[in-house]
Amino acid sequence: MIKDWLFPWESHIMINHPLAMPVFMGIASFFLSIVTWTRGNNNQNKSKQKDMDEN
Amino acid sequence: MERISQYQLFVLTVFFQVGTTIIFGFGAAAGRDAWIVTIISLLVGIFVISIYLFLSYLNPGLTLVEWFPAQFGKWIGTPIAWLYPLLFLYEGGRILNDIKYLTTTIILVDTPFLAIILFFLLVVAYLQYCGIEVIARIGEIFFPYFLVMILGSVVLILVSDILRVDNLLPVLKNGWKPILASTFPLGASQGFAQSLELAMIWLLVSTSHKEIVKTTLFATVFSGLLILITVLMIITGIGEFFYKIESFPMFALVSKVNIGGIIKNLDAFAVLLFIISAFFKLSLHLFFAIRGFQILTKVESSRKLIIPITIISIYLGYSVSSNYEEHIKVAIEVFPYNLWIMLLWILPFALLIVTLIKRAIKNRKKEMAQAKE
Amino acid sequence: MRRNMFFKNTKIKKDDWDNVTVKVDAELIPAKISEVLNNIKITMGNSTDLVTRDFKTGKDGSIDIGIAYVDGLADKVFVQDYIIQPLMTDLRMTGLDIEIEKDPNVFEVIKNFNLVSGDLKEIIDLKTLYTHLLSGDTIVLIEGYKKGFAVSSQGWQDRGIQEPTSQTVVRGPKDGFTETLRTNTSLIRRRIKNTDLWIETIPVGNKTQTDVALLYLKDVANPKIVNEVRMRINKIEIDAILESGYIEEMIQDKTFTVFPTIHNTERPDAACAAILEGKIIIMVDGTPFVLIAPAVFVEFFQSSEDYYQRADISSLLRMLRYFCLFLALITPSAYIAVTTFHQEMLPTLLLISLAAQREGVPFPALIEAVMMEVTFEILREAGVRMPRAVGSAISIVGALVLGQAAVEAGIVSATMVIIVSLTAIASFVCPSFNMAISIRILRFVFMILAATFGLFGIIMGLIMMVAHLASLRSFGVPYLSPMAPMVAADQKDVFVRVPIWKMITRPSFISQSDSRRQATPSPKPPNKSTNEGGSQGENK
Amino acid sequence: MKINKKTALLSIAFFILIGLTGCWSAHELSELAIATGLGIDKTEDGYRISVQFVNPGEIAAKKASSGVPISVHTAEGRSMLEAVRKLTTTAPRRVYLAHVRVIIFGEELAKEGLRKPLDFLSRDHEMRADFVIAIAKGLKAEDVIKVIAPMEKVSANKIFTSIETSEKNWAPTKIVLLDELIESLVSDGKEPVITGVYLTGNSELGGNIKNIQQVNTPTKIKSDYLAVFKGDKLIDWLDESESKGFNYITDNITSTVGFIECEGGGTLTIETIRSKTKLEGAIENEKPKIKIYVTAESNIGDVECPIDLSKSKTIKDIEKKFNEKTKDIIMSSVEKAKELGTDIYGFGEAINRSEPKKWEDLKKKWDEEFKNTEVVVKVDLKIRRVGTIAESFQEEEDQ
Repeated sequence: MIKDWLFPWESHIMINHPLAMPVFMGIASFFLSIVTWTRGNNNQNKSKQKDMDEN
Repeated sequence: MERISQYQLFVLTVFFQVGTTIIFGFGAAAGRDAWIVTIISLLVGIFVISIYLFLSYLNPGLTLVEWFPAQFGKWIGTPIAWLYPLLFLYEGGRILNDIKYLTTTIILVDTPFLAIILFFLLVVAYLQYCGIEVIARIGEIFFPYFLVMILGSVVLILVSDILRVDNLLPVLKNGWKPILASTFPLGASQGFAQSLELAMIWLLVSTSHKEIVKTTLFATVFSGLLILITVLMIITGIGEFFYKIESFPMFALVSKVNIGGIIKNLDAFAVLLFIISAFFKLSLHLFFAIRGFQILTKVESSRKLIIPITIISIYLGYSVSSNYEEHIKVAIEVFPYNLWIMLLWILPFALLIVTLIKRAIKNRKKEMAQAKE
Repeated sequence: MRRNMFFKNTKIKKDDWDNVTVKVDAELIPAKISEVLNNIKITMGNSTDLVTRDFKTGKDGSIDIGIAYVDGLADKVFVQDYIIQPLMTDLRMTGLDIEIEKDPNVFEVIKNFNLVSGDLKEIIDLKTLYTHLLSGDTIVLIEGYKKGFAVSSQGWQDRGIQEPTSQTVVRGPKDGFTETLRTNTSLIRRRIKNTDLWIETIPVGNKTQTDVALLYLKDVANPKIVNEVRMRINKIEIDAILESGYIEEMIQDKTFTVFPTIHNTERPDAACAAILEGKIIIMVDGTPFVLIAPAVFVEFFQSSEDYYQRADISSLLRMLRYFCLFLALITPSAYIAVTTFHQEMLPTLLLISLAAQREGVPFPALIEAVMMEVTFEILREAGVRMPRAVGSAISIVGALVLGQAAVEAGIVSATMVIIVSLTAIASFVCPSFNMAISIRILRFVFMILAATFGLFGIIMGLIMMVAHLASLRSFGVPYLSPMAPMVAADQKDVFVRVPIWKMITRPSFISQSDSRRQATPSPKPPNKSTNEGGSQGENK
Repeated sequence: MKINKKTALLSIAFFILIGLTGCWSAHELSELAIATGLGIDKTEDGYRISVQFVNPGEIAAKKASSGVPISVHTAEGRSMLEAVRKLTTTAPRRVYLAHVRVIIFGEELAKEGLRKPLDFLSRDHEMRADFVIAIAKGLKAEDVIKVIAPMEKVSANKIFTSIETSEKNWAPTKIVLLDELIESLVSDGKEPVITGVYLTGNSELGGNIKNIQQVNTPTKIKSDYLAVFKGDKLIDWLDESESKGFNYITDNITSTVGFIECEGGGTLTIETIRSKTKLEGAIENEKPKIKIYVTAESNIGDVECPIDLSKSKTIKDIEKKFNEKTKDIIMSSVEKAKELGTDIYGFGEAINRSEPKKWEDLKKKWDEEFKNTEVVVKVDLKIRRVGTIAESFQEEEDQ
């Protein structure tokens, strides 16, 4: 059961538990937001697209 | 800062919107009325893309993933913004699966999935290193050939006399219900509302916002017409029954081309057409995903993210669907409902409302301040 | 990083050398002639082509004069007639001695009255003395003065202007560049009579001191690109420059690419056309091949003859070239892909006849193709290097032994021979030799891709190749312009060549300044009313 | 650093590719046994498949060779795939089915039903959909597959081209491709037909090389007659004239020849060069009604009776007569189909196109309704040319 919710992008889980994917994405994006929040305090001044100039 | 031109935006938009629909067909559930679905989807698509463009006007200088933190605030906006790169990744994985099934069913039957995915992603990763400018330039180079190939197949199909207009009749046999059902969310989202992703590159276009709006809408109409032409050709060419059951209807149509017994079996060329458009769609998905990750994690160089994202994509390409029937079932019955409705329709509309309200309040405050003075 | 370190190292070494050599070279010319001439002899190791001579002249032989030149570089007759003759005999006969009596500064008198030469330089140090001596000038020294003259007397044997061998045309000028820089610049000057044509010369090569000249049209060329080229050439630290290929490799934008990012030509008219488009010509003394920068992909498929033939014909020929590019690139790989992966694409009868041919061929299609292609490359390379007399033998061996006999022996199939010859011929259609080589190399990559993934591999290979091309730049100009990024106005000279009166502007991806090229109205027949009689007559 | 990473990526790519040259899906031409014809017969508990392979060396040989151009292998299996795979036990190389030109079903199998074997044919990726399907009339498919034909060394190709040319020039056959067959199998308003092939002469000799060493080959493959199906089961055959009527109705006539009798005896042959049929379905008075409009252009090709073609009235008369005659051909074909109770013309589909709502009720009892359907035929033939001689010289001879 737990396994079903760990890999929600797999097609059979998408079909059997359509809600698993949104829930997974929600949780994942919350955890990833922590990265944003913590890093945001460190280097707020840095411009976002600095590397884009490389090419 | 990389810049892309107006024409490049047009090309990328068309490639992105046409994407894989050209071979998988559009609105197949509506049978021979799929062309009506295409038209309605196009109209709805134009409407929703205009809203996205309006959102980018309201949030000047910000990309899609920055709209939400800007309007909803840091605490609510950031998690919402994170949903999008994840969606892009998942959709990239789906394209890889499309390619994997198509190539192994039709041209490379005994080749293992992994070899195809690796090879395909290798080229895509190389492109990610080259950057969006180069992706756009390749688009420019391939676009005329892409059009010529489509036009060429139209001509060949017309010449080999396999189209039967009778196949379109009777129109609207089962009424509007199945048509509307396959228009929303699938038809209007597939390609059209998906163009929300292009909000990641609207900023890079070196023209005014007005020109971006014009170009994007024109490109939408253009790709809508391309899809319409192919849908009409497929239905009149192979009939409703095969349109519904064929895994790759465009492929079935092209394989019927037979001119004097000499020019025939152009199946492989149909596959090439598909590979080119799928290739651009995948490259763009991954580019947007990498860009989104980079903006949100505030990593300085997106180059660092290319290898991890490519590895994730290899995994997704391998695991997103375990067989073709499930893959299609998810595409038609699950994925549009559980992800697209939320991410491509509800959230942008909510964002629009919030932005407008905030704007109104701001204006009111300004007026009051002015009145005080 | 690594590269920078490398440069640093050489810098230090070079400075060390400077410290040593400067001591010797910057030495001033001694007043005694014999000392100078000895110095020259010792420094040049008593080389046999060095001619030194001292003699006495003046009314009573009071003036000691020394002469040095390098035989073969200096024109012997010139030295005899215009330097030795006046100094030795005329000094007495023309009454110059009277002048000398008036003004005891012999040096000035000789300079003003005696040396019949347009190009005369005073030299005071030994370093310049050697530079002039080795450039073919004659050194004239006068006893008692710590300076001398360098009289321009260059006159070496050079190859006359001949028809270029590498880029031949049916219609168009038949002169080609030679090995002499000055001749080459004159060929350009004669065509572009404009003060805006600027020529800069930079000596490159610590040991060879080769002259490298930059030619550009001041108002048309993009100053940024000119600066960039100049900067890159100035950065070169090398002992010798023997051919423009040295320069090309050291100033190109990207090292790891099979595609040439700098164009070269042997034709003055092509060079002029490039200058007029705003490009920069880099000439190197000692080679007839001049470099054109920046270069874009499409240029390698343009021949100068395109502009001399009718526009419609040139356009067709140009499209044929692109088609041949495609053929040369993927014919063998397409054959491999179709016969080993997509047999269903072939008409049944063709398939059967192909199958019949491959009956008994022991190798898989890939091995067969690679084998034949490598054989062809060997033949081609042998044909280029062989003395001309043996050349025909090579072609007989190639065609008969390797082609026919191999097929009859059943080692390769006849179709493969056709494919390889078609590819070979198609690759020779490309007007630019270095682009043709790139294509030939890529062909092998495509064959491997085709053998692995069939048409899928080929198309992915093409995407990869286009991506690589699109990421290249030549002096900041995107390599695929004007196709990508697309510039609609510059399409007039890419796949088609529009009539010359339609080519109103210069290509904008190279330079935006002074972009208007011409304002000729489109040619029209004369007014009907004036020409009525004539046309009626013709109709009858 | 930038260059290094890209180069690294490229070189990794290259080495992977070198390593990948396992060429999973590659098959050298010399490893393939190219199948051109497939014969499928019924056995007690499955299928018997006979495959005609070409012998490339014999076919493409420049000199006249004495070897056989084709070879036939057979295998039996419970299912189609099993049988095909069992072929490998006798076939010298990998069986390659993409170039199959013709698939012949034995009559016995056709009577039992084609639906099952068709699934394999449409599912297999290697099969292209451009082969023609035929029924061996009164024979085993194997017997037809075995025959060597003169001129076309590959007899499967001969069957294909002869069905194709006779469809174009004579019109009693029809090229039925797989997708069309499947479509009419699943459609409610249309039943399939398939061209029949059969052998004339001694069928035993067909597989012998001697068959093509004689001027008048003892065994010939002939194709005409259309097999009429109900569902996926063969029920009867249309004769030549009925087949032609069928092709008129389904707008499948490119060119054909018909004749009329002259008043004074003798016949006049007319060549139809362009024909267009419009099929309209309607429901009148709660009854299905089909209107067939045929328009065609014809030439007079052969006059074997005293008649003066220079008069415009004569031409009119001929046109009228020929119209009647064509109408009869069409009606007799329809009558036959009604008699058999199978809608091979797609009348049901025509009604579905014009009256989709009413068709929904009708289709349940279509088999019965079809028999009662009123069919109206309107033929409009125009004679465009009378040939290079206007007046026939027959007249004088007769007098």
